[in-house]
Amino acid sequence: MINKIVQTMAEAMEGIKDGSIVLLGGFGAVGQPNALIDGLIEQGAKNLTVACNNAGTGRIGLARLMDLGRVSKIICSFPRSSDPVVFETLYREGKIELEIVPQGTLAERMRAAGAGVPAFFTATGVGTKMAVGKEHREIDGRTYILEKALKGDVALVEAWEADRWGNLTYKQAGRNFNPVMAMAADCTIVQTQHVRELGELNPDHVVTPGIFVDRVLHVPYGDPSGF
Amino acid sequence: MINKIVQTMAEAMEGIKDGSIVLLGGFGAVGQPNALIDGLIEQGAKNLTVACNNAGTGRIGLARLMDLGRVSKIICSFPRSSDPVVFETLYREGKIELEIVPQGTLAERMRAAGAGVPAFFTATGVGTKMAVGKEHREIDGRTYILEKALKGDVALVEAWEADRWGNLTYKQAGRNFNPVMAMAADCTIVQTQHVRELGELNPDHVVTPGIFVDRVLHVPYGDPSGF
Amino acid sequence: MSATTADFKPFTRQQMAQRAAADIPEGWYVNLGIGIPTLIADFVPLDREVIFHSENGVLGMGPAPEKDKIEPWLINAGKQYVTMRAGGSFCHHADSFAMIRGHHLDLCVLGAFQVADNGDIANWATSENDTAPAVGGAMDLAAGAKRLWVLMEHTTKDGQAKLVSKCTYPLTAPGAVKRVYTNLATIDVTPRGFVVTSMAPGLSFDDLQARTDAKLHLA
Amino acid sequence: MSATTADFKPFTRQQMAQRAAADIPEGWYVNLGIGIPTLIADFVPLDREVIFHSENGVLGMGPAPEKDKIEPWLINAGKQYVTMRAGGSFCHHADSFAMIRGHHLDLCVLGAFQVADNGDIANWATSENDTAPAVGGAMDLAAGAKRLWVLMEHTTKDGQAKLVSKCTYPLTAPGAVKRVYTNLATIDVTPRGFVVTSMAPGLSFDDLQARTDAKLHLA
Repeated sequence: MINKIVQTMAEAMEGIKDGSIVLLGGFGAVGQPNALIDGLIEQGAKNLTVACNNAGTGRIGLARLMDLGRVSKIICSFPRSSDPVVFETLYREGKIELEIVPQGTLAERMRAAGAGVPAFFTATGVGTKMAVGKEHREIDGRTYILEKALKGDVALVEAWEADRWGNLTYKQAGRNFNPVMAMAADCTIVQTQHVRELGELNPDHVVTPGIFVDRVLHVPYGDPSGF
Repeated sequence: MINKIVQTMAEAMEGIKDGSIVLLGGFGAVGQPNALIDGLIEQGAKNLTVACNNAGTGRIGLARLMDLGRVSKIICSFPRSSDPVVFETLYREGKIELEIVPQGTLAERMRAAGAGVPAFFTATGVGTKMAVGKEHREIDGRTYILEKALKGDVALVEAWEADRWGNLTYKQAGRNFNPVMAMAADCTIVQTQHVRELGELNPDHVVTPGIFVDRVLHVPYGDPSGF
Repeated sequence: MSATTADFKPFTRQQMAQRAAADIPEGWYVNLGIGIPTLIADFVPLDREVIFHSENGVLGMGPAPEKDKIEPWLINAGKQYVTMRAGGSFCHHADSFAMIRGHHLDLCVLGAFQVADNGDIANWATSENDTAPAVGGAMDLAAGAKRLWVLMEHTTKDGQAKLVSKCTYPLTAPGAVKRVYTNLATIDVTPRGFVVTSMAPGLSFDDLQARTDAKLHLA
Repeated sequence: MSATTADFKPFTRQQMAQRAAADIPEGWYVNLGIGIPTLIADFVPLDREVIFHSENGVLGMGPAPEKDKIEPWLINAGKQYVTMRAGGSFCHHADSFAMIRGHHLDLCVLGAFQVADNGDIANWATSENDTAPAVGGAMDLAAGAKRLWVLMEHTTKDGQAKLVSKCTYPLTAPGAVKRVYTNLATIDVTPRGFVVTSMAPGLSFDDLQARTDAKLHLA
């Protein structure tokens, strides 16, 4: 019997190596896998590259992971989230590398990794600092730049419902980067608000099919506004 | 009030021009917009390029459109569907151009058009006839070829449910190429089994959001196995 | 801004938003940038159906919720709570940006630091050496939407022109802006350059030109 | 095939499928090509959970339906009616091929015209001048799945070798095949070339080599 549901955070985090590329789902506090981030803090992997829309808020979660010196590079679109004090301090001191990526390019680079596309052309960033050093090409009268796929070793994802095959649904804007990251990583680890029996999820309504999911941990934390 | 629901086939087909690139949804008989294809036959546009997984079956639908000499080129992955007599005759006589595209590349080229990606690299077809004349590139140790986006002037799509904003759901394997084609064409025309009131479709369950849809015609034809 | 040259009434932020809102026809798919552009939604009556999109996979947003009706999972790209209209839908980030980058949005309205009369926009970093500039979805929106409008003050707080002949701040996208709504005027970006289509009451064309770096034209 | 050299029993199609099925561990995501490979599903017991994928956006297929329980919208890539297991899901074609092309399938099993001992596979066209060859999803599957196995007769009906030192038919993908199940043997494709891991009862290695164009090795 396939059972991707793990019982402990230690099982969920098992084997995450130093130097991993970690994709962190969520947009703002919504759909953010807070428990898994705490699990990663506990687990101890260091020298991580983290891809996430923001660069952490306050001193908890991703900010705490950075504060502990465990993140060597962050790939994000918007490091100026509310209260990015930890990131800004580390960045000013030269203790963290930053790769700024337009938000849509960030999403598309991960989707490309998940879909077997190693590189693609895009108009986003043409004529800006983002295009410096990148291959340019005119296609049908418009100029584009080449962007490469962004593949994760690990993705940490938050779902609304999950079953033992790893099928996932999301709630409202909690979907955001989560399904894209789930398909882009070698090992996708999910925290889910609800566990459903196999067959309870309508096959037409599954958003992330289990093929993209490796481990599921039940974390019924409730309301994201508390974070 | 936005109302994409049209009352007649003539309205649904209005303005389709000679020389258009027409994307035809469906896989086998499932999710195939049969009524709209008949509407296109009636409408009269000619010199069409049709992108579809197959090249028509028997003497109805797409096969009839070809038989009437209205299709100058077909882009498909599998021209040998069951009973492809019309296509094979035309092709043997040099009366129709054929572009064979691997099925996944076909889907990805249309998805790329819908997502603003003019070209992308893929491993599919490398080392085969499909790669002849295409740009090759080694990326991270593997060889890829460059494929271009495939954009439609018109997409004909079959849905299970639709509302007046053009939001769509699909039934089971009836989804197939339909959502991909819906996002890849300038004018997406839908035939739907069921019309729902605005707000009846759960926002978490909409598969094709109305932004990708221009016109909806209610065609409650029932069971695809009759075709 | 210096107010020495004339006795005129600049538009308030609400009026700026209202003017932009009046120009949005029913049926358009529209993304409103963080800041003043967000106000535009308040001036589109619900019975004129305009479909608002947010980068985080939300299509068909309605007005802000009443305090006791907040849905904690329902935020926009500015991390504000929003509501969903009947007919709205959710999608993931790659699909949401496919809408943007695939030219499916009829309109995006952004704020800006500078707009040049060739349509260049600078709205994400105020220096080439900005230590950690935050771009978010601005470059995707500017490059991808069918039309880009800008809603911004006509000058900086210390009177520097923001409508310029050449942007000095790092670009968000070249040649993208089609129209600018400021507190002083509405200005189209055309092959001729900036074309003024309306001005704040009491403001003369010369007054407006005096507050503008690039050359202005009359419609 | 000439049967003059030995008294042996070739595997039936069912036995070929059964042998391949026995080698598929629980939990794998598997795409079965049209034809003999489809039979494999019949030999995986339902309590060994193997998740079958079909190109047309179906993940988690079960056995063929009873005649009175056909779902008209539920077909596989071979256009046959199928059933859905609890835990199955539907997706669109681009997402379905993302599973294939993004290396998420553990295994694909295809039929073939020829397999070379460097792993080249030819299974879509029998001539360079084929007028209208039909490729379907074969190239995506061959290039994208983590493992490609081939299930085919060891020789053509008129005794031509299908396991060759170089494919003469147009390739589906170079260097893709990892294992071949034929009616005569199971053969791994390794850096050394073809390595025979089992043979039909009564068949000698020399008999097998005589029916094979490429050089065979013993495990």
